[in-house]
Amino acid sequence: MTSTDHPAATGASDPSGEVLTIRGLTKQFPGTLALDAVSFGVRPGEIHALLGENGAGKSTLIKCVCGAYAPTGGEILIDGRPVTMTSPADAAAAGIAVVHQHMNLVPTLSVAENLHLGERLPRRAGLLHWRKVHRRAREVLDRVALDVPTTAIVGDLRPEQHAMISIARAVSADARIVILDEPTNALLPHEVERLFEQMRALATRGHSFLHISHRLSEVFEIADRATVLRDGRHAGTFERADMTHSGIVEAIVGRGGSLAERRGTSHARTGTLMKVRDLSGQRARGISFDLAPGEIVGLAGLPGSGADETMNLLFGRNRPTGGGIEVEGRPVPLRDPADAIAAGIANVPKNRLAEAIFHADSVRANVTLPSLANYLREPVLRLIHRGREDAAAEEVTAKMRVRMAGIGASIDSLSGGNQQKVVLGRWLTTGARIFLLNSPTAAVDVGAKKEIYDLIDELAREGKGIVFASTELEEYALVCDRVFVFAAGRVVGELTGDQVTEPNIMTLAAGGALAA
Amino acid sequence: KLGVVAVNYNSPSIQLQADSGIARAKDLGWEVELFDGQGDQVATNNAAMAFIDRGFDAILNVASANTQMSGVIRYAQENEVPFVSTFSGLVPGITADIGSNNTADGVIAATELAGRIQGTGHVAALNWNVLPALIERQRGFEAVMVGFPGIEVTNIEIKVPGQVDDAYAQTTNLLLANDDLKAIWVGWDELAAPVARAIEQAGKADEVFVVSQDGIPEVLELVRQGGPVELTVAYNVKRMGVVAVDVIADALDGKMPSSSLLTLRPCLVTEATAPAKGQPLDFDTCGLFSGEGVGTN
Amino acid sequence: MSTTDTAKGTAVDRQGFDWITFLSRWGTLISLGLLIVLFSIGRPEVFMTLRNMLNILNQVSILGMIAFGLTICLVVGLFDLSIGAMATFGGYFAARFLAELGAESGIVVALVILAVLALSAVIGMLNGALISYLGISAIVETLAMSFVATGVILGVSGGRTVYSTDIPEAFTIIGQGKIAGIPNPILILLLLGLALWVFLEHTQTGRNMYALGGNREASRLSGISFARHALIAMAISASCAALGGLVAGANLGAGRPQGVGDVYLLNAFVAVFIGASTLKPGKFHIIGTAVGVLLIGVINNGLSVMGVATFWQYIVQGGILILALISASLNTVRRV
Amino acid sequence: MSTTDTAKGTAVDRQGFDWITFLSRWGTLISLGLLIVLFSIGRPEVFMTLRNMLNILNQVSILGMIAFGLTICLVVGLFDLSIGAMATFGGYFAARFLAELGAESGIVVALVILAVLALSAVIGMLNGALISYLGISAIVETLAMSFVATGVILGVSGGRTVYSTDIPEAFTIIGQGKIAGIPNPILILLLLGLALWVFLEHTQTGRNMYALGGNREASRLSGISFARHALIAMAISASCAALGGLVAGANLGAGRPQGVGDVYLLNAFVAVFIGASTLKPGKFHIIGTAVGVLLIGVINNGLSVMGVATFWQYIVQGGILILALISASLNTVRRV
Ligand SMILES: Nc1ncnc2c1ncn2[C@@H]1O[C@H](COP(=O)(O)OP(=O)(O)OP(=O)(O)O)[C@@H](O)[C@H]1O
Ligand SMILES: Nc1ncnc2c1ncn2[C@@H]1O[C@H](COP(=O)(O)OP(=O)(O)OP(=O)(O)O)[C@@H](O)[C@H]1O
Ligand SMILES: [Mg+2]
Ligand SMILES: [Mg+2]
Repeated sequence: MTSTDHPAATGASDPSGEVLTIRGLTKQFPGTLALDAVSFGVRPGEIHALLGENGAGKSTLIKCVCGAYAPTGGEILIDGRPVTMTSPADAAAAGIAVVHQHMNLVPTLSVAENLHLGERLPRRAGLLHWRKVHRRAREVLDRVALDVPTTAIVGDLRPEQHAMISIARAVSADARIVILDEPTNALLPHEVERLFEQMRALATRGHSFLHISHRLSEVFEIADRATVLRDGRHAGTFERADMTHSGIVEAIVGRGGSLAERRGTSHARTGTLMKVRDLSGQRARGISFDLAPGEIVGLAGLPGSGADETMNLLFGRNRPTGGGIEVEGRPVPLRDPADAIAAGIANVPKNRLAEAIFHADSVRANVTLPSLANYLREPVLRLIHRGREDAAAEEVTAKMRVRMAGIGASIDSLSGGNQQKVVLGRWLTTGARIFLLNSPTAAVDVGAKKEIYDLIDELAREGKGIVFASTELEEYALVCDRVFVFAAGRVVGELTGDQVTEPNIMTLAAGGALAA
Repeated sequence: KLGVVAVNYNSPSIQLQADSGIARAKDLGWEVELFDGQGDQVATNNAAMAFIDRGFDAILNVASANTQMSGVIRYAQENEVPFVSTFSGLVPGITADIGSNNTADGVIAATELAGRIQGTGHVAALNWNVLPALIERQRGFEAVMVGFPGIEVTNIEIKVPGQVDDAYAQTTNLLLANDDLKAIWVGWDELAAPVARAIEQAGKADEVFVVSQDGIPEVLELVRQGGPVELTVAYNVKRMGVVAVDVIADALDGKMPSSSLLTLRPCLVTEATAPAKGQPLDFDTCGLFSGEGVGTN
Repeated sequence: MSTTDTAKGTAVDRQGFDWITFLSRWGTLISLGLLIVLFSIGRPEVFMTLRNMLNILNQVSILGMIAFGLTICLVVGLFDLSIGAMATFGGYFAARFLAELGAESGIVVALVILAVLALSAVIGMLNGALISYLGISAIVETLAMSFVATGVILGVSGGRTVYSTDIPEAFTIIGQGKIAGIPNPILILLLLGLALWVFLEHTQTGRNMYALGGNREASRLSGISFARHALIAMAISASCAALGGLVAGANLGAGRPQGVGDVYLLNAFVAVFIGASTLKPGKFHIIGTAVGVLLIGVINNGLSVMGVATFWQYIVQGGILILALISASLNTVRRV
Repeated sequence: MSTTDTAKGTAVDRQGFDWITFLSRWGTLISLGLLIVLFSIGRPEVFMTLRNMLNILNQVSILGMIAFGLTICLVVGLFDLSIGAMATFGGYFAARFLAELGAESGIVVALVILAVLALSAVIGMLNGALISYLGISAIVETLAMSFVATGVILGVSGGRTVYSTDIPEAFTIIGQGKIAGIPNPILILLLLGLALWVFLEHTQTGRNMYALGGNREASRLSGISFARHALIAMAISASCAALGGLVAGANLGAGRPQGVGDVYLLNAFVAVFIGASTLKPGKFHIIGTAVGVLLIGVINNGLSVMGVATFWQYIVQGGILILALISASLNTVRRV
């Protein structure tokens, strides 16, 4: 970390004072203009937030900056000098380090090797000097106070540890510009705090940050300036002093008004749709609750608390080690998702791209897959009646207000939010009465989020039971009637009505008690 | 117009038979088309059927087992197209097969072998009991061995494909496990070289000898050099193609061959009778019994 | 994967014609056409005859049956390397059982054939079970199974071929007979292709298989059982291979314990992958496989009719496969 | 991925001994040990002799060279199906060039060998380039390449073998000579294994290959060039295969245009995958491959020394591979 000389050096060479300048950057994908003449700059020692809806072009922009994509127009300047980056190695040489949005690590290698990935490793007599590799790795981990052995295999670690390792790698590379693409998604609150401290400390020493996030509260906490992209175009750059919540939201969504608010009324009815009794898994222990028709129950907790696992247990993704559930009085075996589906349970998994989307397939196929059995001509050969299938797909996409070229369009041509509506909508065709929604708005922008909240509300009004979980705690307050808070595998508290607030959930999840 | 089919034209001895036949046919002014099945017997059969359909005057089958061409043979008969084969075995319905009597030749090789060990001792037989000709040879070998109760036989099935390497490995193992081994009979010449190599490698070149059948140039040379390969029964593959075409020419003239199995005289090649390096074997002068070799010298 | 899109309309929006998309869809069919034209010019009196066309179809019929079955398991994302051994298995055991029974009646023959196909399906299901329940690599598991099957056939047969004299006519007719001038193997191939096409494109099980091949985890979360479909796919693949071997055996009038299926193994993969570069780039489908099989048949027949040395058949076939792969990949590559 | 959370410590936390982890790590080595004990009891005077041990090593040396090369490209995540053809290529062309040159000197032989290995490396790099730059499937690309190579060899050779009489002694000594009582092929195998082990475990390029095999996209974004490493890996794989074929040719004193590499192709995959179930389950590594190769050698030698019929070798080898796959998978399966 010999960083003290950076600001002086850059100041001398670049009159504009910008360490990174993006000028007229354009990226054309076949059929999509992902970036349209975007221009802005990053100053030395500043934390610059990059905001925008899903598909606004943020990830594409940083992939151009780091040499993973070749831009189709415009230029990138470092210290005022135009540079051409043809590979990630060029970017690293130019002092740019990136934490990409998706898995940055090699699961089969050790922590130490991951921290040095792509770098020249220390060697002795031509061969690698492993002791030195591990010693260096230890120093890097200590800097972010991450307590894992450097010899541990990354695949054996937890997601939040992965995130911290990725970040540690980027900040340790002694890069002048560190780019973080939604780094906080998997982090625990205290880890987010530690990351922000690190960033501030590095910034005062002259390192610059380009920080991408959908969490506006974080942006207000950390950013010196913010640039907003909309539909691939530059929609404004805000100085700290000009950053207001409503101004930024307007720039992001291209219209005024605030986001979703807390729902007025609960649609919960009397009766019990689903009974959960003593459900246990690897982490979760003895989970019991009832779900009424029209009720929205939240399962909240820090990563590893068992909330996520309970969602998976309820859907038969992981096998329970004890306990079970009843749907409308009938016990449901939970050996496999197929069991849950047969009992009328639907599921929106956390990771849309990996767990829910059938790439390269049509919207139609993505909607009707779980319910194909409803459109058969006959039950033996299981020939599909194409007309009935089309009708069902049309009905669902209309109801979910999916914006698309038609049900024959490829699912990959839809934006993230619309893909998520398709994923939710496919369960309308199966006649599901219970919806397990795990972060249904993850990596979905503010505009699409609102629409998804409305759809959830509509489902509840129709009498469906909903179990909800999210990585963003404020969403529980927006969506849920009732929230169970998990810690260390057990339910440590139940919040209802106005008690459902972000601070209350946080307090319980962190192991505290609510003030009476 | 002559249609030639070969199940695997890339095999050198098959190529020799086909090429000599084709050359002969061209000398006679015929038009010739060749089909190489590349190991696919079904495609070979279909090609032969297609030749018949296309009005070819005769079919020459080069070394694809006739037992697996019964459909083609029947079709040729129905269409009155002569069907002559080389080295493909005798089955009903063919005009003629030009080959050799594999069983008899197996007897010759085995008898020579037994004589050299004076009727007692341990011998091994390496073979691939899938190809009809090889089965016949082994039958001849076994028939002889029945007559020698003093000979103990170890039978080894060679893995095909990979026969060359397997023969080498199996022989090495055999020699390790059986100190008393005196001789090895191999079903065909391709195995002779690796088996000889294994014997030399084990330092037993003076104790164990090899007897083979086919007479490919490589083995003729091994025999001439006086290594462990003591003899092979050589077939006149080149002449088979020529004779086959001549038989076809006669058949087209209405002269059917005297027998539908025309066996050409093979030749017993020993160190004494092996041709000089690179020279072909002279089938006109060579003998069928080891004594003749001694006699002519 | 996330890059295949160009919704129907997009290509039209651009100025000019989208050559790359066009080539990656039609390249294979165009080269098939070009080859046919070439050979027809070279030997018009031979190549372009109905008889030769039937001959080509007949020559590829067994390869086709095996390749169709392989298509199914590749749709699910599973490689099956046991098809070679299973073809040998089908051919040998059908002949052997019939020889042992010594019955001539058509019903017995039909029953024996069904039994052999069922037995092969069971072996395929065993493959599917090992692969799905234990999560082991399909490539290597099926390779192992082919070793076992080869060993069993060799052990049972003692290496000896079952000859036509022991095999009833009702069996050999399957490979050697004709109906309305069309050889039976071609008819079997067409029926099998049609059945598997309907199966893949128009039944729930087929659609589920495509879903599993596209995203296995998402399919599981949609209630589609990987194990069940892996079992079905591997069973179909094994049965199709056995059927191919069986027709080959009927054609030869012999049950060979070795060397039947090995010839088809690699060519079947070539055909299916050429097929996956046809019309729907990146997707395995029956029509594509049919084109791939035809391409191989036309190359081998055409070069042979033209009197070109046979080693060229290997080179041209390999070259066309590489070109097919390149053309299928163009669509993807240019985007990054 | 999200399911692998049994961190190192967990196994210790549980009560009792963790049999599954133990078996999945040591199962292969244990079965190797058991087989050796079994064969030693069966034929103590033959099996457990220094001579037979050297014999086993000598018999697997060629397979070992090819399997070591294959390990490298599997580490990067690429299947190479061209190794069979490349082995034939190396053996044939080394013999052919030497026969054409007619030179007897050791230097000429060394130069010819280097030239053949370099030529193979170039073909391997061509594979790597097609795979990485065009993003096409390695399995199918190498399959296509093996067709082309087979065709070229057949074309050049006209199917004719180059016999020992035309090959200089200085070449055959590579396969037939001994140093200090140890056959040269064993020495070559050991040297190659050592070099590739150091390469994979202790050089930057080797570690980068593991990184690419573990997560190609993350590695690429970290500045590790997939194309560069694919080229290197495929070149090593092709050269090792050619070296194997060349030693085989030297050993038997013949340059065969057919049937050299095909047998090694499948066995090499068997060995490498058995290796990936050894010590480090799920990971390809040189030591594991060496164990896999030894296992195959011991099975074949032991059964043959015991006089067991050949077909059992197929069955036992296939069975052990299935068991190895199962044991390697146990660790993963129980997590879900
Ligand atoms: N490889 C690609 N091929 C074609 N289109 C692409 C590709 N990558 C991105 N796009 C499109 O480019 C646009 C911008 O995508 P990008 O990933 O940059 O958005 P983003 O702002 O990072 O969104 P998010 O907040 O969801 O991460 C989208 O319309 C997207 O679908
Ligand atoms: N891979 C792609 N190929 C072709 N078109 C695409 C691709 N990805 C996105 N598009 C199209 O580009 C346009 C912009 O997509 P984008 O993801 O920016 O939408 P969005 O307005 O952000 O939607 P949402 O608010 O639902 O996230 C959409 O019309 C979409 O259909
Ligand atoms: Mg939007
Ligand atoms: Mg993004």
